[in-house]
Amino acid sequence: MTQAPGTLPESWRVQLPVFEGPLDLLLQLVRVNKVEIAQIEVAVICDQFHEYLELMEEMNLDIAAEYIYEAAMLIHLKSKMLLPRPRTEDGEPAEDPREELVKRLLEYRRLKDASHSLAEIHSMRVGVWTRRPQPMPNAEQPEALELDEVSLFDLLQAFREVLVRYDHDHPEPYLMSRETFSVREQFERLLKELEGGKPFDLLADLGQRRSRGEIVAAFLAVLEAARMHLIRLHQSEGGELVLYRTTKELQRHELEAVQV
Amino acid sequence: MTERADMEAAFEAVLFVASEPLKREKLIELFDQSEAEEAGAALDAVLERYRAQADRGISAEEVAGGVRIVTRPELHGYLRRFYEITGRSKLSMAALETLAIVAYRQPITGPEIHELRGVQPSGVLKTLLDKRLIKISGRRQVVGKPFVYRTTREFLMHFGLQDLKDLPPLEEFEETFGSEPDRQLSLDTAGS
Amino acid sequence: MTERADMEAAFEAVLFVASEPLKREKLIELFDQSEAEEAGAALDAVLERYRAQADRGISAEEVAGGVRIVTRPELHGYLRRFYEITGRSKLSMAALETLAIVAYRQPITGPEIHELRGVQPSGVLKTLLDKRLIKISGRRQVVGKPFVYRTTREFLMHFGLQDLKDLPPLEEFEETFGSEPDRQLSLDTAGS
Repeated sequence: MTQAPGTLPESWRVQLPVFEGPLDLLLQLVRVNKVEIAQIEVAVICDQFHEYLELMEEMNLDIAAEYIYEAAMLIHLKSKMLLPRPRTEDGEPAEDPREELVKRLLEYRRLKDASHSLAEIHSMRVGVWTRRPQPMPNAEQPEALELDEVSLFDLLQAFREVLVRYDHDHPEPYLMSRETFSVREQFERLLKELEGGKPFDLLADLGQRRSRGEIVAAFLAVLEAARMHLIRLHQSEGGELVLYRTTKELQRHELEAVQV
Repeated sequence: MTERADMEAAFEAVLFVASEPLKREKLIELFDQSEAEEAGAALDAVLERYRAQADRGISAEEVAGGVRIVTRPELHGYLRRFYEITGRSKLSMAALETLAIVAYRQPITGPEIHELRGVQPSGVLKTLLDKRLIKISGRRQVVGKPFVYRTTREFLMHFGLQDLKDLPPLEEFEETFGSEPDRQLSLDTAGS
Repeated sequence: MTERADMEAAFEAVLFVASEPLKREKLIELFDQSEAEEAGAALDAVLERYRAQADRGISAEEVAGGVRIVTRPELHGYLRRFYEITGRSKLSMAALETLAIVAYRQPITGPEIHELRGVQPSGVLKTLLDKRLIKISGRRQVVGKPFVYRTTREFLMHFGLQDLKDLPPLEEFEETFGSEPDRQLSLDTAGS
């Protein structure tokens, strides 16, 4: 039995209804065709299901994987329905291929109806207010949970909370040194580079720093060292800024005075 | 020996202050064991008085295995206006369907819910867990060890139920599979 | 036009929900300005009714710029006793966090828990020991020889776990619930 296109309600073309998933759509198709679930005509429903997906495509809506999966199931079922049904060993006809689908739809409809009753109760019950918790003498903190009600979810949320707070209070030292650069570190690096009286091209060195923060720290370190007369600055004819180490010894208290 | 009037006053005060349902036994424990019967009667008298005052702002209800004082639902609008609360917890249809599945088929796992609704339930489950309407109550010892879900005491409180037996009954459909001869079936046999 | 009985009910409900004194003017603003006088009288009637019921558990009082419903001071003892009874079955957030640390990092010592939570844990550990959710399983052979804590069998039973291997790792949680947000379809549009 082939079904002419356009068997979906005309209004669907104007405004595509939104379903809570493929089963919800199937249920609606059963309703549109005015048949009982148990009497579902797979070929018709299958075609209409695809028609709906095509409409979704036309409207550039994303089709969730679940719909595609269910569509494939329907095609499979439709082909099974066309084949003669095998017989079991006793000579009885084998199970109707639709049986599982019918069962799922009946169960889904039953639960969907129940969800409508819950929705009704919900909308009435949101109007019920209790007293706002207040600090009580000798009572536990208001956010305390009834022990019976504490579940794995709460345990995990609590653990996550601890870890997040811990990380916040103890930022990793590696990140620290990358983000805020210590002038003293740069200062020490600078003096080390100048050991042995090698000429040192300041601009070239600054160009090798990895971030603006590090450049600033390195430059401040140069100014510090110059102030302490540990280095001398020279500008070459080519415009390079060259540093030399002086003979002055670095005093421990001087190093400690440099900003970390 | 406690005066009956004092008992009623004590229950009223304790119930008034509480923001969640209190178990009858716990309330009655406030008094000496020898007075338990009298205390029970006093508690009933208080509850009855609250329930009887139909035109008042507050009333008593029995939910989740306990008793509590709550406002009448009709006054929601005033409370919302006064406390400037907009949009109190709306539940999406997806959340309600999933909640119904957990409520009626608990204990149930994520994959089972997926099978029943035809939709991946993780986002909705998270919403329901956050609202404390459902909880994880362990794992099923099958492949993948999925979490097992149940409804909570909060669920009972919110829906005004004493226990799960109070859920509206599921509709039993008369449709049984294959009860009527069916066109398509006969087509198949004709072709064989 | 609001009925006088509705006004009284609304005031009663609003006063019940609040746990702090409410200003008269703010309460009266719940109604239209043209009804202000009537509303004032309704509020007085509610307060008067509460004050008149001398043998009941609750009463009304006017304090620092506002009105509120309160429990009668004579009943303080009952309230305290009741909250001692119910407090026993509660778990504070601090206790829950400590329990989670023990669960995920066991065997663990007090000082190590201190390091993770930044708070001295001895009080909370005592609560958890009392509730039999954790136990002491020896001492660590380091300076001070601190006790080592582990979770108990009761802990596993409470959380529906077969053994500690079933405790879900953080990543599994993110995989299960982190992905899809719940589509917030509101109830009214879902039917269209």
